[in-house]
Amino acid sequence: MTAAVFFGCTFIAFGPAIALFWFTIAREPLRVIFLIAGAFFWLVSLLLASLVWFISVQISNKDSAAQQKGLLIFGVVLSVLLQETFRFAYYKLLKKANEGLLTLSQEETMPISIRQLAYVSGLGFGFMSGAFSVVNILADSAGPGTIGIHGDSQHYFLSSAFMTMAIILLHMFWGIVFFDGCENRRWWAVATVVLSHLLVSCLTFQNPEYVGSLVPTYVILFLMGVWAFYSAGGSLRNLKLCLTCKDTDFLLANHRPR
Amino acid sequence: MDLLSSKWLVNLLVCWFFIGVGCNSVEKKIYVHLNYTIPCVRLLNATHQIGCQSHLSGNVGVLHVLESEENLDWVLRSGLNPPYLVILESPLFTRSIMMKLKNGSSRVAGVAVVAANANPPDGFSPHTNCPNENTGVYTESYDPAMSHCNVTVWNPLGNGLSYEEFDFPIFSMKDDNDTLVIRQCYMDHNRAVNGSTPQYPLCAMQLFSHMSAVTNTATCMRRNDINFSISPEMVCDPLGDYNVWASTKPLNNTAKGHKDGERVVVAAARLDSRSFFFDVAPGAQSGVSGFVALLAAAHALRNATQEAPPPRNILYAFFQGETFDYIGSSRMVYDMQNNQFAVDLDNIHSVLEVGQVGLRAESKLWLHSDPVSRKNSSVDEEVKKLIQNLQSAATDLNVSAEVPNVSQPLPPCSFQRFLRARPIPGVVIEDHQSAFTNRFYESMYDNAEHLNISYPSNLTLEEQLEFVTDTAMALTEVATMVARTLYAQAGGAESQRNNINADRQIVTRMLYGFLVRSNNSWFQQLIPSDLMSHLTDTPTNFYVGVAPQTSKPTYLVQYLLANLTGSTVNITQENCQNQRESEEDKENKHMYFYVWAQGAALPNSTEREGFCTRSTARLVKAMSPAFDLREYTSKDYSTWTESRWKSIKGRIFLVASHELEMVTLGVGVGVLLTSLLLTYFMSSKADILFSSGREPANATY
Amino acid sequence: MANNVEDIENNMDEQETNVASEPTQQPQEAAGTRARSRGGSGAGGGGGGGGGGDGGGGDGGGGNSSGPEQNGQPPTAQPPRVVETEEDEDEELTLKYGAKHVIMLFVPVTLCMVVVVATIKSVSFYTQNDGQRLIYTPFPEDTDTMGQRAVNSILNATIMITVIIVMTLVLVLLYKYRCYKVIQGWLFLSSLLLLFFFSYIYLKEVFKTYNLAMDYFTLAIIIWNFGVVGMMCIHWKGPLRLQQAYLIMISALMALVFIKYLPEWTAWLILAVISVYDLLAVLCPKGPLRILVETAQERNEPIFPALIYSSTMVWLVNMADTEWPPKRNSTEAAAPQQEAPEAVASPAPTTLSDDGGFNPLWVNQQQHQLGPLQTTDETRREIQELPSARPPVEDDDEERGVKLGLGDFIFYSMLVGKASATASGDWNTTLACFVAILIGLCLTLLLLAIFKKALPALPISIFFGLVFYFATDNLVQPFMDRLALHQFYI
Amino acid sequence: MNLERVPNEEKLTLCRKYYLGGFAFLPFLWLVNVVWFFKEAFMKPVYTEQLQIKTYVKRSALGLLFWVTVLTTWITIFQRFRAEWGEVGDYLSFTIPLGIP
Repeated sequence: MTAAVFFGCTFIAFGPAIALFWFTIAREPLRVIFLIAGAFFWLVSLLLASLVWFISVQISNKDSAAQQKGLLIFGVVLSVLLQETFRFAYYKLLKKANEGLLTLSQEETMPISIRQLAYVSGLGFGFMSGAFSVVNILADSAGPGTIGIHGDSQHYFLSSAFMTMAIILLHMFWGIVFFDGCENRRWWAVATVVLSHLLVSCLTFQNPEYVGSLVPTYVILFLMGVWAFYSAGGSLRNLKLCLTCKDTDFLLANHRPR
Repeated sequence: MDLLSSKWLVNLLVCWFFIGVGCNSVEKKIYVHLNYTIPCVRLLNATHQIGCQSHLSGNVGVLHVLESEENLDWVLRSGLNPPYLVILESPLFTRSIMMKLKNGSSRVAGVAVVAANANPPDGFSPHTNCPNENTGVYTESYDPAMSHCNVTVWNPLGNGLSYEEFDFPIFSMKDDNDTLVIRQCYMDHNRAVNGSTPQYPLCAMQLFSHMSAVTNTATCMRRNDINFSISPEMVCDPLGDYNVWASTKPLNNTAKGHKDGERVVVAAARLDSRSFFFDVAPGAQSGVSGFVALLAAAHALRNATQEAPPPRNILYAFFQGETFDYIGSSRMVYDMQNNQFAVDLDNIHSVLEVGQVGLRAESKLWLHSDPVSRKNSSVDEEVKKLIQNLQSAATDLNVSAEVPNVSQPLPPCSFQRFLRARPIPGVVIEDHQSAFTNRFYESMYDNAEHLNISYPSNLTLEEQLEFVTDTAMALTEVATMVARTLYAQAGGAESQRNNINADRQIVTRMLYGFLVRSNNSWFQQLIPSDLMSHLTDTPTNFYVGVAPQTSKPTYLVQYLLANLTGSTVNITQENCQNQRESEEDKENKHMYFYVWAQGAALPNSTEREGFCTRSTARLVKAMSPAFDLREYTSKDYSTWTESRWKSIKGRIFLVASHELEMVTLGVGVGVLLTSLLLTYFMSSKADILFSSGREPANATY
Repeated sequence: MANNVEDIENNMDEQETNVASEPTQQPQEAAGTRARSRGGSGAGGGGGGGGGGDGGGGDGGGGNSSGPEQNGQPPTAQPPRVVETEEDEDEELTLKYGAKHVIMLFVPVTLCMVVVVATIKSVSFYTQNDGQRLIYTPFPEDTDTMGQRAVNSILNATIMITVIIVMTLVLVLLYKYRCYKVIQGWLFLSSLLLLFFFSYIYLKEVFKTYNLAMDYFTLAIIIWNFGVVGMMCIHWKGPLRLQQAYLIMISALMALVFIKYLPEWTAWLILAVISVYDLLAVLCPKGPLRILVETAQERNEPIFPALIYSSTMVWLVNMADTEWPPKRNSTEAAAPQQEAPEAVASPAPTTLSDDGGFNPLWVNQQQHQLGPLQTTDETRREIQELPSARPPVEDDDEERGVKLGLGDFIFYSMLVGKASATASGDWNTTLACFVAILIGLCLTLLLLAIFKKALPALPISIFFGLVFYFATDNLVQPFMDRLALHQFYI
Repeated sequence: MNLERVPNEEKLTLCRKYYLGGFAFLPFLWLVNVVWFFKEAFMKPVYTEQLQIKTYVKRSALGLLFWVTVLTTWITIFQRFRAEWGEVGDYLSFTIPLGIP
């Protein structure tokens, strides 16, 4: 019966990502490739981070719990910074690639615009980080047992799923804002992305007080969403436009600009 | 566990696989694996299957600690979230409760019995009240009046629980941290406080003991055979082991069959025992008391038989698997009939069997004999002589040997299998007149405590080993009596009799070694070094095990017998281990058995100086003839087989409420659908939404 | 022509080297080079090339608007765009079609891996070692000392590789001296055994795992049907989808057998060594496979047929929908051959593109087949299904699609499967290997598009795969495990 | 191969071969035949061979149906009575489940 939990958590965690992939990525071979490339970049960043963490753990003394936890926090911060660095590297790379294409085709449109790249790569990052953080938990959620015999909260699975969803979407938005910032040389935007990423990760330090971590995360998610929406060229006018020409759920509409 | 090596290999593999699948920290947050669990496994015979069985994927049930029998109603009727996994205190592990659970098994996922630290005051025997009813001598044809324990019900306390079949797993758990965790978990989550129904999440338990064999021996042996594949998969193995035997005068073991002019007095005892659970079979009274006495007697006879050898030979036989329809004795008789044994039935002069002699009411021993065969006058003569020998041997000891009512049949004993072959004079020494004095026959309580073997708390292990208990004294007397009787039976001179005395120290050590801890300095001296791993700090388990392997008690008894009856010879280790006295010696291995015992540890050093013992102690296969004859539905031979299994384990965890699960699923589906809708809308409208940019941002073309 | 090939090789090599260092450079450079080469051909190509460009453009419009699965929608949908920006459409066409090819390989490779991983996770038979080994890996690995184990695994790997090399040579010789019959018969038998015997074992284990009863009658029907239809689809005529499904299944079965019977270290070693061998055999001037290709070329006959995963349906359909006059009549031979190359994004003149576009793939198949080929009979079979993949009278367009040797499928799935089997039940490792392999495949195909030249498909992917397996299993997994324990997110 | 590019008569022969092949205890072949030629038989504009293709497809469908029924009945019978048949059941069995009769 815990298959219910498994599917529930899977849908929560990956539902939006799957939907986005299905409708906007899957049909476009190039986007799929760039998505996977993004995932790959994220993977490399994680690899470096955990390498550093591993070494530091080896040289630290294993039995002091406090020190271990400190190292873990250090590892988290480090990996966040590395992720953003690799995001930048990826941006540079894509930029070059597209310029190369641009020089060839005589006029300025390229097969895939830098915004789409931003979106796609962001989603790629999101997919991978989401998968890595939750896939083992999902595997265990298939039961028969649930968390809590040692006194942990029994909402562990649910909260993990929601956190993962937030992370995936956030990565997407960060990707857009980040690339946009780089495009227009708005470095403060880039800085904000890094900081918000750090903030979100640090918020999760207070788990299992889920209220303390989930609520602010979703606030940030919302704000980033709006920002990404605008930086992706959306505007209230457009929103009204497409809502008037066909009305759909308004509240959700400006929640995610993809 | 050595007797199961092959099976345990499989278990290891599979367990490794299971553990390997989930050893991450989240898994640790969810599950607590139980370390010390003893299952009840499935056994099969010609017609039935007995024991327990779980589903392939284990049985999951909500924990319920049963306080009293009335409390059963919660499990079987009123409880709101079945199935339940019932935790029983051992006092509640009774037939009535178990039967109720069995009948309500739709609501019972399994049972876990918390092993008791003290034996129950009133007896408990999960065995049948007429042990080995159908394979003894008293069949309808032999004497209708005595068949099926018509005259005497030997084990009145027997409730036959061990011979029931349960379709849920039943585990026994030591009363330790595991059970503490379980109780805690139950108290925290499942306790129904003053009638209120307990709230989710509830504490649940999962037990794995899936058995491969099914229906009966014929079926499972057939399935063993028709398994032609790359990796044939065995389903069950016949029960069996090895009998241990020795003789005072060496017998040529290579020349089988009748030995002319050889008269043999057989002194028999049984080695094995069982209980409801798989590998707890202490068998103190039912097995150990008897064969320890016989071992001591053999030791007492060593010098006498060497200085003044009596005309007749004495053959000590220790039978394995007697609990399961006389596997050992029936096999030996079968071998004698078919000239597969060093002697045959014609060589047998008489039989003296030592049964349960551990608990003598006012130090009485009862000499049981078979009324039917005594109708034959010559046999009757011999029996009378034997009884007379016994009684005279008992006179100057603190033992009174008495004869029960003549019309009373024999109690369950190996001697019955000899009688089944032909009328042979013989007597069975027991400590009970009619029904067993053993209140824990074939149960897990038949342990040292049952024999009142206890040690002052302030003793070291070595001191305990040497500490002479009253039981040891009593058994020593029995042993002395047996020894003197045997000597007389063998035709030894009266004069020798009084210097035949059993050594109480030996008896003490053996009791300690078999009932308390086999890993003691004395046993370590007497066994070869490669068996050290078999010695444990726990009581020996006397469950017979499956055929090809040799179980720990068999080894121990063989080497004890070798050292107690044999003599130390001065030959090299290599020759000793090659069963010869010198390089060109070819003969002695037919007559003798050589053991290189590793000897006592030298003071303040680890290596020991070994020595070679020459004796006649040998092993002979104890597997029911039914499996050689491939008569899996045989009526007169044991057909017991033990099922194989892949994994035996248990774990406890919490289960979430159905509502929570459904909510999770609902939310998930909701999120999925919403995002699908929304994304579709967005991507279709993308060019309008993001039209401020020069080109459509990420619309599909 | 010849020296052209030469210098392609050279810079090919340096490509290979820096793939390792910064893989990420590849896509961009790839695109660049590809475009350049195309420009050159466009200049040289003249009218024919131009016409080709047109056709490609219109076709591209169709292909664009459609996923690989559904046939392109009628051209009417897109005419304006096609007309207005023809050049750049054309430009991105090459890119997009390259991409499409990559995707069309991603899907089957992913499917194969999914099948293998699912089996590994559910059927314990393929993970528990019951002491059985292939005769090619005679040395046991359950030794007490690490060193001994290492030595044994090295020995095993050497044996296997030598066997592989020998068999490769045999194959080349057979081909050189035109013993087609031998090869054919060999192939037939091998595919027979693969389809019947392995599926038999697989079924047995599945039923055992789920503790189901199955009778011989039903079993016979199932196996018989599966096997015979498989033979028909592979060796004769059958629906393309079905054929593809069969090829995927075969490689999955093969990979499972390897996973079960190769000891752990040996498996990793073999993966590493085989990709190196792959590299050499294809790229060395005297590499056996290279010789094979060249003989085939100078004989000017389709290279020694291989068991290949072919994804060409889409192209044919697109053409069919764009309704070219020459389509239906019997003289189509010329026309489609002209058009097809563009569609396949190998813009050079037809003949060239034949060499460049397709041989590489065959070659890949080649030596991947060769890889497993000798290792076990079964492998041999599947290795050389090759001929069957292209039915005798099959139209040339069938060859225009992207094709990947089953050997690649097998070794990719083997890596991922081994990862999921040995990585202490950790899914992250499996994921990491999966992504790494896909990226490697991407790079390979991009390189392929740059140098119209036979490229080995194993080295990059397997290299990434191995790196990420060990890294994830030893470094990332504990890290992520700790994070999951404290519920930290990064 | 794909049917678009095959001339009609070849389609017909192919369909016939598949249909005939099905008689060698190959219901799966019939299934393939039905699925593969369904469009040819019922969707495409009429052409000369279509009629025969139709009949072959229909017959294949019938054969398939027959096989499905036979197999399902047999399997249900076997699963139901396997235990009762005892020895025979075991010898008929390719895999015997463990722990259940």
